[in-house]
Amino acid sequence: MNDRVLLHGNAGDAALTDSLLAPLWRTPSLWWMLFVVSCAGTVLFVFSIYWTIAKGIGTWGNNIPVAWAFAITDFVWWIGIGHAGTFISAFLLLLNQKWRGSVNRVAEAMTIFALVNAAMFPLLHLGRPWFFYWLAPYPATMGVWPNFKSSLPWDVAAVTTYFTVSLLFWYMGLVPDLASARDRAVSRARKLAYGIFALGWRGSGYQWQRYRIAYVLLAALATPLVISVHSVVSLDFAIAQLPGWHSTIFPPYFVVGAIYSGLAMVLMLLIPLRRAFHFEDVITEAHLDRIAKLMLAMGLMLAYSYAMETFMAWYSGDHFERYTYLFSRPFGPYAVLYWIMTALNVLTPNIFWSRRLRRSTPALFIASFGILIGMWLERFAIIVTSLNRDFLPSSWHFYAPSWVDFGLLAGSIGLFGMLFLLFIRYVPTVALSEVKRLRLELANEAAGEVAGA
Amino acid sequence: MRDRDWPAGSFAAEFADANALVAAVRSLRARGYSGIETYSPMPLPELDATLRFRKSRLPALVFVGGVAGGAISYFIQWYADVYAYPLNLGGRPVNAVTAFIIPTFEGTILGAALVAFFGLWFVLRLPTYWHSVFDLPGFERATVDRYWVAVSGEDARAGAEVTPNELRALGALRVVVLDGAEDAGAAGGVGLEGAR
Amino acid sequence: MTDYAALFTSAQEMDEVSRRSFLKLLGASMALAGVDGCTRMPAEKILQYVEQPPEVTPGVASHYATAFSMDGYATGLVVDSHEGRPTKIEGNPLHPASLGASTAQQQASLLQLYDPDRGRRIVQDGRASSWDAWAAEWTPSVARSRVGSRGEGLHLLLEPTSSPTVASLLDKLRGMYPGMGVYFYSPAGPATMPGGASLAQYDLSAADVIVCFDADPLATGPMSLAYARQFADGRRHPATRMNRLYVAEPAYTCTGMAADDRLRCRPAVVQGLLERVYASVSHGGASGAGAVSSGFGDGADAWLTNVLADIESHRGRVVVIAGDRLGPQGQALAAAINGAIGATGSLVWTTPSPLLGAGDAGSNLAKLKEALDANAVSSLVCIGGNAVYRSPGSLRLGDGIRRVAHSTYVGLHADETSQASHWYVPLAHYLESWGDARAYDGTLSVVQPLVQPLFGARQEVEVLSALAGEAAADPFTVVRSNWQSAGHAASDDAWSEVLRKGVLEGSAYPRGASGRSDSVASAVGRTGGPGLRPVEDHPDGIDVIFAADARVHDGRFSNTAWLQELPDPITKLTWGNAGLLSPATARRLGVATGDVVAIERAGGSMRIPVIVSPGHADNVLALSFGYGRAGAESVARGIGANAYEIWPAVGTFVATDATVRSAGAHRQLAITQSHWSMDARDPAQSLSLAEYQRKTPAPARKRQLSLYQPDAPNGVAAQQWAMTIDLGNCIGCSACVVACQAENNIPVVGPDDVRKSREMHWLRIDRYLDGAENDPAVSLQPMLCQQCEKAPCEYVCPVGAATHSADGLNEMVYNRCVGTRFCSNNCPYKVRRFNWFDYNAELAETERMAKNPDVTVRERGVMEKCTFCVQRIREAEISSQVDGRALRGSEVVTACAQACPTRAIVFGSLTDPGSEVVTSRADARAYQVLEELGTEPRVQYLARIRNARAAEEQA
Amino acid sequence: MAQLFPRWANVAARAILLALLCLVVGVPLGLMAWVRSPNVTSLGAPVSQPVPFDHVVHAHDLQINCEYCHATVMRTAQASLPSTQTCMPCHSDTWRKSAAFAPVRVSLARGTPVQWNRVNALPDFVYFNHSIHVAKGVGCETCHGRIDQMHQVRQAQPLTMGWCVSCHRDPTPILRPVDQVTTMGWRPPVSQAVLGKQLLVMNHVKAPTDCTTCHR
Repeated sequence: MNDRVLLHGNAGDAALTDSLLAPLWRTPSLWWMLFVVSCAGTVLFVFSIYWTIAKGIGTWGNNIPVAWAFAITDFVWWIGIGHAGTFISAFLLLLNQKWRGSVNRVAEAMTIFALVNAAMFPLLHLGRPWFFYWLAPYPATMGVWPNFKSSLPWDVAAVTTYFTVSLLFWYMGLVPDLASARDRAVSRARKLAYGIFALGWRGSGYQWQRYRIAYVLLAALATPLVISVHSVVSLDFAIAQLPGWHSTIFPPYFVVGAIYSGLAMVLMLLIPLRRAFHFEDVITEAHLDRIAKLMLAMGLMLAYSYAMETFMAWYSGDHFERYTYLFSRPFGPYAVLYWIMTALNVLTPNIFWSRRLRRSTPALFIASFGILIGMWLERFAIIVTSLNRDFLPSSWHFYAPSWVDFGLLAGSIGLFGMLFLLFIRYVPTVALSEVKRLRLELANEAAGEVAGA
Repeated sequence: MRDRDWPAGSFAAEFADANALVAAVRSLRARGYSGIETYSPMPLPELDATLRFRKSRLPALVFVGGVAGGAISYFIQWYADVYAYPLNLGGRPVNAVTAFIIPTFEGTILGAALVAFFGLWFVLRLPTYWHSVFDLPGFERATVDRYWVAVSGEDARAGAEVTPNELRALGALRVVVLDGAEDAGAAGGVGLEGAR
Repeated sequence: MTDYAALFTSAQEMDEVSRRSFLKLLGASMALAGVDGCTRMPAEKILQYVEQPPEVTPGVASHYATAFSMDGYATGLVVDSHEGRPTKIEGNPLHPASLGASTAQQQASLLQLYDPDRGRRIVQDGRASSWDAWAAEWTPSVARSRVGSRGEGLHLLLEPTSSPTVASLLDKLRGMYPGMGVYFYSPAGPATMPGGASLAQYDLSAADVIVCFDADPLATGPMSLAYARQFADGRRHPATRMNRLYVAEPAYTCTGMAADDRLRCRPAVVQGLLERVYASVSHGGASGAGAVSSGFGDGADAWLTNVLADIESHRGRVVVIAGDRLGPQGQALAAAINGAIGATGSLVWTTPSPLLGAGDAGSNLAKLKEALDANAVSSLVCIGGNAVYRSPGSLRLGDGIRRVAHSTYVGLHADETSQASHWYVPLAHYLESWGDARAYDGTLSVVQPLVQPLFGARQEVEVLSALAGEAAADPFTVVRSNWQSAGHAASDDAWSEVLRKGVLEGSAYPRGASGRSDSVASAVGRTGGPGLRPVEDHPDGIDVIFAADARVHDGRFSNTAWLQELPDPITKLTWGNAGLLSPATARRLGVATGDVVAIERAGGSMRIPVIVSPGHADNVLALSFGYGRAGAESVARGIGANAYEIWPAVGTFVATDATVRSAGAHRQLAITQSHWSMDARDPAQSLSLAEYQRKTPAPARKRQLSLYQPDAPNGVAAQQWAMTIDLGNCIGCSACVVACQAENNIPVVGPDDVRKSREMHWLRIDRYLDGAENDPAVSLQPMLCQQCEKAPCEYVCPVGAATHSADGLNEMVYNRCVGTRFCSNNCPYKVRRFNWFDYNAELAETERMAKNPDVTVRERGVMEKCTFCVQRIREAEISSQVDGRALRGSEVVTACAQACPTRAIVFGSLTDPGSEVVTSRADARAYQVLEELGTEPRVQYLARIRNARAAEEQA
Repeated sequence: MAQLFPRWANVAARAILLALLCLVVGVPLGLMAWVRSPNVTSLGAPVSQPVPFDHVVHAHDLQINCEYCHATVMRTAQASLPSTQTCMPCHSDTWRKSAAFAPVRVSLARGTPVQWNRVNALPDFVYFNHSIHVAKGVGCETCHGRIDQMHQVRQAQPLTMGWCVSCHRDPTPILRPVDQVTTMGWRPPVSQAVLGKQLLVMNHVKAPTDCTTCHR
């Protein structure tokens, strides 16, 4: 039973609260180091963006036929990462998985920051970003409107909705904890700051009761988004007739991949976090174990998807499909990346059959890192290796990224890191009330068992 | 009477842990108290029955919000692509229902979610930055590890002689009598939600 | 000037100017030109073209007939002009060398007019000078003192010319300087050959069999447009008539790509085969019976056997053509063969050469070189031609000219020759000049200017008159009076008629008799023409062969960006030249495409990257002239390698004494097509004649099964535009590509972006090579927007910038485009282009003047693609509506269709019964590319027929 | 525990939230209103010209036909501005000496055109053609307003794409007999509803709404 324990130690609620709010009051030097690094990354991001907008998309490696490349790969990658948050908090809430309480805040925050990045790439990707608002339906003097038969307006709708709902969900979950922070803060400034965002929360029975209703409702609404968002993203490709894109398997395949990469990112954030701020009591091996199991499941589903799309390409008998899946990807100009991708995404998760590795933080950390790379490569494979050799051999051409492409990718990671560091520095990183509630229930359970015994 | 600015002569008692509070509230109720409200750092579903909240209208509102969101988004698409400027795009039909489903779905979710979020704050009348319970000594621990119960001074059953003793008997660490004087003419923004 | 009429135009112009943003700069460029446009335009002298093409709204663009000369021969053109700016060049249907078509170079000569690098001022020894100062130094009274009593110190070097006016001016000069030397030179022109006094003329349309020995009649030479048309007419409707084309050549030419039976072989083998053919036809009929042994290997035997058999079976309807590389002996042999097989008279005849000094060995560059070496030249005037760069490096012509005390170079650019001369005088472009010229068949045309010289340059006539002491002579008067004195178009009406039509009717030379058989005796027996050693002498030696480049010719267009970026018809190489090698030879030398080889000859050496070209003859390295420039031209400088450096001698196009080895370096070439096999996808279909005759026309195509019930919100229009492209008649000359670029303001992106596959051409010519690497089947396919009825690009555009019009056009709305590029991803033909940068930002003001005001200049970040020249369609619609008549589909011609020499591209409306687009759809050759995708293209292709005798025998 | 916020904070907070709401809704609405305002469409602003040419005098008082000056309007895309010489027949004596007429005299003497200021400007990617509109019975007045009542010409219509398309969708309300296009203040003899439909058929008016009708 011990290995299932979701909470260690039995310090009082006050002690627990303080230990979980500790990051808000004192900053380890490690934080500063990481912060400086991620700020540097952000600067690179900003400069790459400036360069792109000042000179044009030509500063990237894109060409005809490969009109989409790095930026869209990054976009899909970040969106995918953004899936774990809602999955963990909303999905598991509905499934009444108590263990989510320790990790959902981090996951949600990660979701939001990932989406901030993701949302930026389609905009940058436009040839004339200053006209981005033409994708929104509004009564223009031109009298023309967006075309809702295209999957790109769907994308706009899906991503904005997902971002909004995630943000609302995150904030709603935060309010009681912000109140705790308000009441725990020492400096008046902090008190006021948290006080303002806590909206004057008092924790009255009535507030809690209505709050629970609303929170579950929001969770129930967010859950279908987990499925829909990446399904819609996948339609950006699936509604095209390009071999390698035009595939009915895409929506589930993308969703699985998204959650897969998202969980990997969650682990990459949680593992250092619990170490740095001694959250081991709250974020226990049991949590990591569960996430690892989820990743294993997702990884297997993904492997199945790979197998299926390849099989279907062969089974279709279509020359172009077969060429893309059976030749261009495995043996074409990008074959190396393809095989690295397959190895990372298909083989890596199988280490999680071992219970020991599921609980070994180094193993989890390295595996997650590998999977994140693998998932980026998967999107690259889907986009670039489909485009660079399509129907007419005359238009086939190799694609090579420019420094700006790499700058944007690295920079977005920097921005993500910066936002996340600020988050753990200023926002309660663990859902206090939920953990306390969990403690109470576990305690009562134990008491009950004792009584029963 | 629930969680408004408390009238003069109301009582508030602090408890050390959740189970004590739950027990106390249940017994108060058993003794016929009605104007009761609790304050806790965590939700206490156990007390839902005891405190007899009115059924929430939020789910209904959210449903309406969802329907409205969906309707609006389909209408926008229909207006834009079918009515305002129909175009022949790749020989596809102008009223492409199959295609319009997706933004409609997203609109539904968005509408519902917005209602659920803002609806909650409206129902709870938040933000409310000033509230009389914040005057209670040591109330700052109500969001950390202490559990409060408040009994309205207007409750027929309440009385300065009996109530504090009863609360202490139930294990209250301390009982405070809310001094109504400063509450005179309390900001009326807070309504009488959830009365029986 | 106080001319009210001119004021009127000018006011209109200012209105027009303020109307188009890119024309705002026109104001500036007019300032640069001196005064505003109208006063620069000699309005009182030029007249409108009589047969105004119907697709143009009267009053918007005007059309003027003029003539373009290359290597001395004229091609008649019709030039569109907007508010006094020439904006587009078309062929003159009335001119025998054009027949309404035009070449890529003629199209691009428009941009050459506006080239900002053109010389802008007269320079003496690096110091700015003036026309008067120059004229003062060269006026007879002054010049005599230094050129001797008979003027033997004075030498003139001109480009080959057929201009009667120039001739008369030269006579005038000879009157003053009886001893002066006059030389005509251009590297690619046959004029420099002795015996060039009479020219062979062909009528390919009547020929059943055409046998080309290293000749490229369809795409090079002064009559290529006419020959291409004739060739195409012989196979336009294969069901009724299908000619057969044999080619034996070392390196692919457009003619070779169009051949039904092609043999790759070394130049000496070509010569040998020609002799074998002569041998067998000269004594009685060709031994058509049974196989022949040529002694050049099996491939050659088979080819020769087929040729002889066909000569036998088609007597009188066979033409044999020998290329310049074979030299005069080769020409003579071909003439003799034609005589022997009864082609002479009907299919082949001769005319006197219209070139001045044709056949006169005394007017060769070599003679000038002798004079220079003998220091017999005190004064030298070179007009055009940049001979210093374009002559064999071993000639060291530059050093010779530097030694001349008084030298002048009159040229379009300050180039290598001007660097060697004391004086430089900017030469006016032909679109800025008065003059006249004869076509290959002698037809006489007037060259009339469309604008006054933009950079204050001087016309050839002015310069020659100045040498004769008349520095102030008005070119128009000189030409006009010369015509009058010559008795051409004496009356003003007749003159106007010539200006209107662009040709002097009946001025073609009469057909001469057989010609040249006299010299055959001398030719036969001797093996090898100039520089042709028999193969057995050096079996493993590498023949280096030279030719004018298909794009920049001999270098005269090397500063014209449209041509620099035009993919080479054979290699699809842009921005540079390369040495072509066969796969086997490349393996032997250990080089691959892009690797640099070093070529050494006694005469000199050079380094150049190679391209491995399937179907290329082994042990042959093919080079093209025109690159590796060192002049003041910013576009050309540093592009490619200079093949003149190792060019053995004028008139010799083969060097057998070169050593070639890998130089160990590699360059990334800017090639637009990286994959050359069709990979069993068969976008460019072909079949044998027998298969075609068996094939029945496909039944009218039913709509693809579709989940959608398509409805047309904009209704259905009276016209339904469509195009048919006959792959059997596409020879890959690429005139359409440049015509499209000129018509639609398509920007040039430069070599770096071409390497990144970002070229902007709306119309490209795909070239596929399938089958054996030594004898591949070549497929050419003009690929442009297919104007799909179910366009995949349209429904994916989020802002509706790609839409479908009621008349079946796939519309691209630049000003709505936000640049998601989804349309390109979803286009199976990849014909959409994206403005990766602001490609129009760096344009010089003059270059902006070349823009077509009827087409939007696209900004950075928007997609663009072929529009079926919608601006022409809409203008035709409007003009017909204004005139209150119905529009006929045949009234509209797209730029590509108009330029195409073979009429392989046909445009029209599907609602126009009997029109060629409609009838062609019923042809059994008709198909649509990637039909199975259900895109329902409006562009239809006719499969190419490979009419090889072998296939016929199998059938 | 002491109150963290003063009592008025409750009201203040609600007020601020309300303000934010107004901003979120108001800003887009404001922008949409602004782009439709004359500041953007430059509707109705009189444009001063180098020569104080008065259309009321010429078009109304003297009843000079539009075509006399805008000569190519029936044949080509541009209506075109008159050449200086167009003014001469009448102005050879009248107004010759006046200062206002100086630019014309200069233009005549120097051979440089008078630089008029554009009143009705379209973007460069719009290819408007006067001749076809006139040929189909769209009056000058329809787009340019009562020129004969403008001392200084001003833009009479917004010239937005929406405005163009509205007519192309249904031209009947503005169609008039072709011989009446230059008439100012023309009134339909019968009800426009009836006449418009007749003219639509009679003159084969198409008025397409394809994108390439105007954008090429």
